[in-house]
Amino acid sequence: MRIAERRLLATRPHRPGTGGLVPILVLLAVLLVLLTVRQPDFLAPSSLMSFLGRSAPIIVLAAGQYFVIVAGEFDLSVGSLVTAQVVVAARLIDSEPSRTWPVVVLLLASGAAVGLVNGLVTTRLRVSSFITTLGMYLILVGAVYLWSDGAPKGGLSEEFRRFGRRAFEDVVLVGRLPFAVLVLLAVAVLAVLLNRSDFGRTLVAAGGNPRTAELSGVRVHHVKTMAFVLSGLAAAVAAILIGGYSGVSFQAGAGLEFGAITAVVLGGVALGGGRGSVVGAMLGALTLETLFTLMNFYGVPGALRTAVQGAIILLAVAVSARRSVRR
Amino acid sequence: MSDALPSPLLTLRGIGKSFLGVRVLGEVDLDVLAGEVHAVVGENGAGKSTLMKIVSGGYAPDEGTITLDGVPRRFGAPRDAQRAGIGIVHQEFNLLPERSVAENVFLGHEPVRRGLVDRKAMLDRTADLLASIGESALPPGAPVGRLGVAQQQIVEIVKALALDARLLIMDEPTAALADNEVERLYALVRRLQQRQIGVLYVSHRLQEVFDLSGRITVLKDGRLVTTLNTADTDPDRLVRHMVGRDLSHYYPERAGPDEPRPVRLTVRNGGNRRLRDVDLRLRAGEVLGVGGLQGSGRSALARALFGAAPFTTGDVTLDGEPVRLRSPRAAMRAGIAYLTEDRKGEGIVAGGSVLDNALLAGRALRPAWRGRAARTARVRDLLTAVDVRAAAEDQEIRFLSGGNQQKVVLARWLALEPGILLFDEPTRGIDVGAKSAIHDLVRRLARDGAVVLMISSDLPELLGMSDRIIVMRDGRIAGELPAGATEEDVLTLALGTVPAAA
Amino acid sequence: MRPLITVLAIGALLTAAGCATDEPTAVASTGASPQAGAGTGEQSKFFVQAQYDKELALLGATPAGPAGKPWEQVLDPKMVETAKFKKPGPYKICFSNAGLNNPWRQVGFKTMQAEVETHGSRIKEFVHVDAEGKDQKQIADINDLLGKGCDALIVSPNTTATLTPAVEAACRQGLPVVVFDRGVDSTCPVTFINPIGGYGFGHVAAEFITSRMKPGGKVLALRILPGVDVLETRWSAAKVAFDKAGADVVGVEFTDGDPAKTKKIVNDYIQRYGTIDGVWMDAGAVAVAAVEAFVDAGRPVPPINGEDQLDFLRQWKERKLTAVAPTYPTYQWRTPVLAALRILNGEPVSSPWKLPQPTITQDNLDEYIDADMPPLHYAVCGCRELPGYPERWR
Amino acid sequence: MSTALTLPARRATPGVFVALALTLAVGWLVVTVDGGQLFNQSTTVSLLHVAAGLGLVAVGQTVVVIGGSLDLSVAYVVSLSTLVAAEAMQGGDAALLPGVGLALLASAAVGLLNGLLVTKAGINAFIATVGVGLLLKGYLDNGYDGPAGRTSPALVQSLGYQRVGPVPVSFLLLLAVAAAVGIVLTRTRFGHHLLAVGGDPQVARLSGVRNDRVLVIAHVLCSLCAGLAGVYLAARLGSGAPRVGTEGLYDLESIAAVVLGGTALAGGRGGVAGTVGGVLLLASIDAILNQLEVDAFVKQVIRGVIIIAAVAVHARRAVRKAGW
Repeated sequence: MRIAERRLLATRPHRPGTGGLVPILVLLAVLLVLLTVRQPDFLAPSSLMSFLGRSAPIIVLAAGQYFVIVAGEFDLSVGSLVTAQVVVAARLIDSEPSRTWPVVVLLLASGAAVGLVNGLVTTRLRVSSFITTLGMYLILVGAVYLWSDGAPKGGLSEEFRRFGRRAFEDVVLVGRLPFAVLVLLAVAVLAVLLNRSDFGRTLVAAGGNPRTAELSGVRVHHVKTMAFVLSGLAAAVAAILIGGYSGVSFQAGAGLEFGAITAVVLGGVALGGGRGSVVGAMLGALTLETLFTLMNFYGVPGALRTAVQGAIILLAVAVSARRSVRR
Repeated sequence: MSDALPSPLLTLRGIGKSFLGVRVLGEVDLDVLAGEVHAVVGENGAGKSTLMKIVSGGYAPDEGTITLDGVPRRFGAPRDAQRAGIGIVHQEFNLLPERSVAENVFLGHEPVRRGLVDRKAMLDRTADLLASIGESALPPGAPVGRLGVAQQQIVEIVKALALDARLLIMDEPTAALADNEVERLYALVRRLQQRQIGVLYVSHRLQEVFDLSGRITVLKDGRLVTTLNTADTDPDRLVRHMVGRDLSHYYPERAGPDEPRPVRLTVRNGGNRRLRDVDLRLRAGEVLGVGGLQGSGRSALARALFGAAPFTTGDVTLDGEPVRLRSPRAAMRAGIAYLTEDRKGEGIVAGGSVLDNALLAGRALRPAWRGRAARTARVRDLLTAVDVRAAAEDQEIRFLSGGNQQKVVLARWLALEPGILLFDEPTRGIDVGAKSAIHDLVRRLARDGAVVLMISSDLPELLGMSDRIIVMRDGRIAGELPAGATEEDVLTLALGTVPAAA
Repeated sequence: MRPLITVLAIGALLTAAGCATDEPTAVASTGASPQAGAGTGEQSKFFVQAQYDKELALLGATPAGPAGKPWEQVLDPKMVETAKFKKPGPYKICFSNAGLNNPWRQVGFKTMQAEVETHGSRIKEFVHVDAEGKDQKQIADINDLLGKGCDALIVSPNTTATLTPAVEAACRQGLPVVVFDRGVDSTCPVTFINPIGGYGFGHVAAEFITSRMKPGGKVLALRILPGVDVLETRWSAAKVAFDKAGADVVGVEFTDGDPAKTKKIVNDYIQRYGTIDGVWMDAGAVAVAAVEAFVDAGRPVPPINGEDQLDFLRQWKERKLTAVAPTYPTYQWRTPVLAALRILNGEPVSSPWKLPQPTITQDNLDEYIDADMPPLHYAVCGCRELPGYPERWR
Repeated sequence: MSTALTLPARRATPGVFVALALTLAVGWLVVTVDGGQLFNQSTTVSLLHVAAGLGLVAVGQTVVVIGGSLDLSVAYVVSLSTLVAAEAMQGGDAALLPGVGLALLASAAVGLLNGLLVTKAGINAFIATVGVGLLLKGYLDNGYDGPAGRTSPALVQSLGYQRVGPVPVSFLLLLAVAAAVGIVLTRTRFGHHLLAVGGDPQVARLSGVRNDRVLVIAHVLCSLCAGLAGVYLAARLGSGAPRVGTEGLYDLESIAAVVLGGTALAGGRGGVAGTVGGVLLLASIDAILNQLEVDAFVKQVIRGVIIIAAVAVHARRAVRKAGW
């Protein structure tokens, strides 16, 4: 017995939280099968690519929200941040192509800045992040309406809009490769690397047990603030993609915060922090988008869709809650 | 065990339990008589806690029967066991700091009059219970968070008694107590005995087991080894039953008193909210023991040196140079490591994997992308070296036993190759085998030139391990003792009964 | 075990929701269902046949009043006496506003403010309270305004049914009350001002689309939200038109006014049905997004309707769309101020005060395109000669 | 083994009432200087009416938040309740009580579902109640295209518009409900158990508290309060309104009020009195800004800042009392 116990730890390759991905993968697969049954050409490369492209914003947001949630916090301000960014971009660019890049830089910077404020208020002033970001949500919505007198002004340049709207045509294998997919790919790779980096692992530890993390040399306030900054940056990227995809509107970011949080939880990330992977969060977002598309193809009446969505979320989360070992 | 004994209060027969297919307990038989203190001992992971949870309704057994007063019982929840008259005093306090003593004592069974909680009755009855065990000084209306550890322990016990418990389970009840407080607990247990209450007493401290119990049951690897009459055995034999081998000497050899090694860390006039006038010199290669009562400033000293609650006055030098240890990171950069006393709350990230836990400090202090693989490999080696037993390195650490968790935390700090290690109760709640492994390690680190500051409430350990001992009292260093001091010396300083000749 | 049961329970719930979807689905996609021609489903309970007939009749009527000033014109006038409200000026006029939460209301309110300015000598104070789209708040607001010594009260109700008691309470104070945009279920206000209305809007758009596509063509109906009375009447009139023309309404989708959602829906319908022959909208907010969805998919844009927002009108012109834009003109925000002043002066006003509701067509499109105004400006604002034009609306 | 338990603030002193007094004083001054009148009858009545609706929801929210849970479905429960009540009454006084009863029953059922999802299915309360909210939204969107039903005139007369001096009956109802819930929290077993479950679920369980049952009851109580708010709104609006709850932002505003009142989102601490103070504070700010005719968007910004600032002040006080 003792000798058996003395063997080395099984050193399987270390992949944080891979086991947690099973439920979301199953759900995604089921939805995709249902989709393909109804609409066989959905899986054609060009159709799939454009689906990925239009889903990119919410996936990016989910990646950003993941870092906040795994650190044990919430970010309810991302939806209003997206709206504010799109509206601000339109007014600043005012259909002037030459202003595109400066405004893109400005959006990223301001997204990071809003995240920084969220993070500092949460960590330094010890305000629960639910409240911090709820307050920020109210402030951003109020401020952007105020600044634009209640109706978006100006317009986005074609140069700005191409990120979310245009594509490389005639690409081998896939045919049409939307820019948004490339942006998504870059964000996803970055997010996975960050998740596996020392920063990512210490962030997860800070979400799991902040006291232990602090006493192991983690600057808990610092990493949590960084998580909010990442979420703000993700919102900026999402804003650029959404603004590009569909133009300026006050509805651009409406409800995206709940969408992103739902996606993250669907992806097996625990609210309260410390557990889950960013891949799961992004798959959760993709699953949600697949669900919406599925409902379009099956012609589920608009008014009932939220009910179907609610039921599927509850079912999926209940299943994974059951799976997660209870002692 | 003889037929002449009266019929037992509690009888367990063939109790077994598995988790996720792993059998942690099997075929355990045990009896407790009314008015008997029955000790349960065994290494960590022997199944003691699981057995206690089964008796108190925390888990349902997979097999076997529980008979209380001759009636077979099945407990679906702690509530059922409580109703049947089984109380438990947990190793970790189950109290709500915001609520009053009375509210805590009667939680779950508040007295009700006309549909509303009868607060007066609650306070009165709490006062009565406190008086009945000779603790009438404790105010029933005070919030528990304002009480000291020993008082909280009493609240725990009163909470169990409030249910008219006829069987009381005490799981490591002295773990949080200083030695003088243990005496009070002894008195309390004896008073319970007089009231014909049966006590199941779980402890790692053999001294207590011999002081209190009438019989001792030994568990090992989830199975019953034997049940002995305390009078018929002695500590050596008991340990042999527990570990299955002789532990000829508990504590490793000290380093010889050879040439004095250089002074590494000094503190002059150090002070903060909890410490005053701390003067300290730590030499390479020594183990400095720190004794004192709970709350005397022992942990505060370690926290000050680690920068978690820094000194606000005084000077600290490292290798002759002044240093400012303003934060854990600063201390870590200076080569200081701190193994906390509260393993669950401050030592581990319960939901994290074994490997993530072991890598945490290195990742936090020196984040890097390149060289990660080498670092991970080194930590793997360390985990093996300290003999962590886990199913896999990506197993969540919360599923490990306390001793194995402590080894993971040790590996985390060793990975930083610290020159100064602060150990706060490193062996508390850890089984004998893991304990001696940690002792060996401490000694080896010192031999290799590290400074070890070791806080311990376990006097034999403190005396056996330390090259030198300082004793804290009221935030000051009450005195210093050389190796070879006696338990009385330490207690005298800790209690301040005789003015310390410093 | 327990979690399992719960999971099963939720599963059952889900199945139930799934089952419940079947029926309306079949109804919505009439083309696929055997009972083709059964139409677009049950008529909304908002549909009132008499009202519908009246509105359609008004579409062809000629308004009375000064030419070129549609906000002063009246269709089918029925004058009422107001002498009892006559009092000397200047006046304090109070306005309880349902909300300013969309561009239409923003444009309208600015127009109203400008209108107030033109009467500087006769209006000493104009009090505006914004209910932020909350019935409950608007009821409290009206109650609040009653204590402020207003000479006249203008109300733009958030919801017809729920604001009725509050408006009635205001009438009982003896105050002249003018209601516009949405009405109330009461005759107590001195007058109710609005353009022809939702039936007219929905009917004009649907007629246009059915007339420009092949019979039995596939129509996608894009709606903003369920449960908003104005929008419900538009859709119920469109239903009648589509059923009469035998159009195949393949989908009725709610967009929440979100252009991204709109594009996704249109995209999926294009993929699902290959071609869409007409797009009907109950409001113009996401018309441009719908047009873009066809453009981005490389398909011709089918006959479509929008509203008088400039972004849509510009797209229409640039892309030479087959389009129509029925309007719900924002100039109606001028009329309540005029009406209140007339009432306080004892002049008779028409009750109800039906304003003309112009339709923008290919023929008059150019009149409405104004390059200087922002994209979400409503062209039929009647605001060009008001003070502060165009800066105020930018 | 844990170190000695440290003690945070024993009873959150109702700092919110200090803030309320200050707000009213400053507001009165500013409004007076502006030439208006803050405390005339109609303003006060309006203020108390707004407070009554939000207050009923927030009192219920307090119960779940103390238990360490959360309810984001309340806005939909409010709407549902207005419809059930108004449709059952059909404008007649005969069905007044059955209508109210049905509305409360439907609300309680939703609360039961919430509670079961949180406890038995182990779904985080945030997601569980958002999910149930979506289910309800689907039902409402699908079943109603506008206001429906008619509230019985007697109810409109009494609960909707009747008042005693400047105090509406509905506000008295709020006070009564708040007092009742306050007694339930401080003086009943359930209340004691709820505080324990919110403070430390493990401790509660090991002390023989049936955590699941306590949380389910808390969710039912919360939904009942939301349902009562729905009945009040049905009386106020004269009919059932499928969007009234979401328009009122009752979900987020109720949580804001609870937190303003000093109840910790983490659970285990707080009380109803603070919540009522929080509601009055929100309503007063609204009333003052209304008097000053401040733009709705500015109002929103101010509201956001105040919520964050208030919680920051609470947090500072707690930190100072507790040490690290």
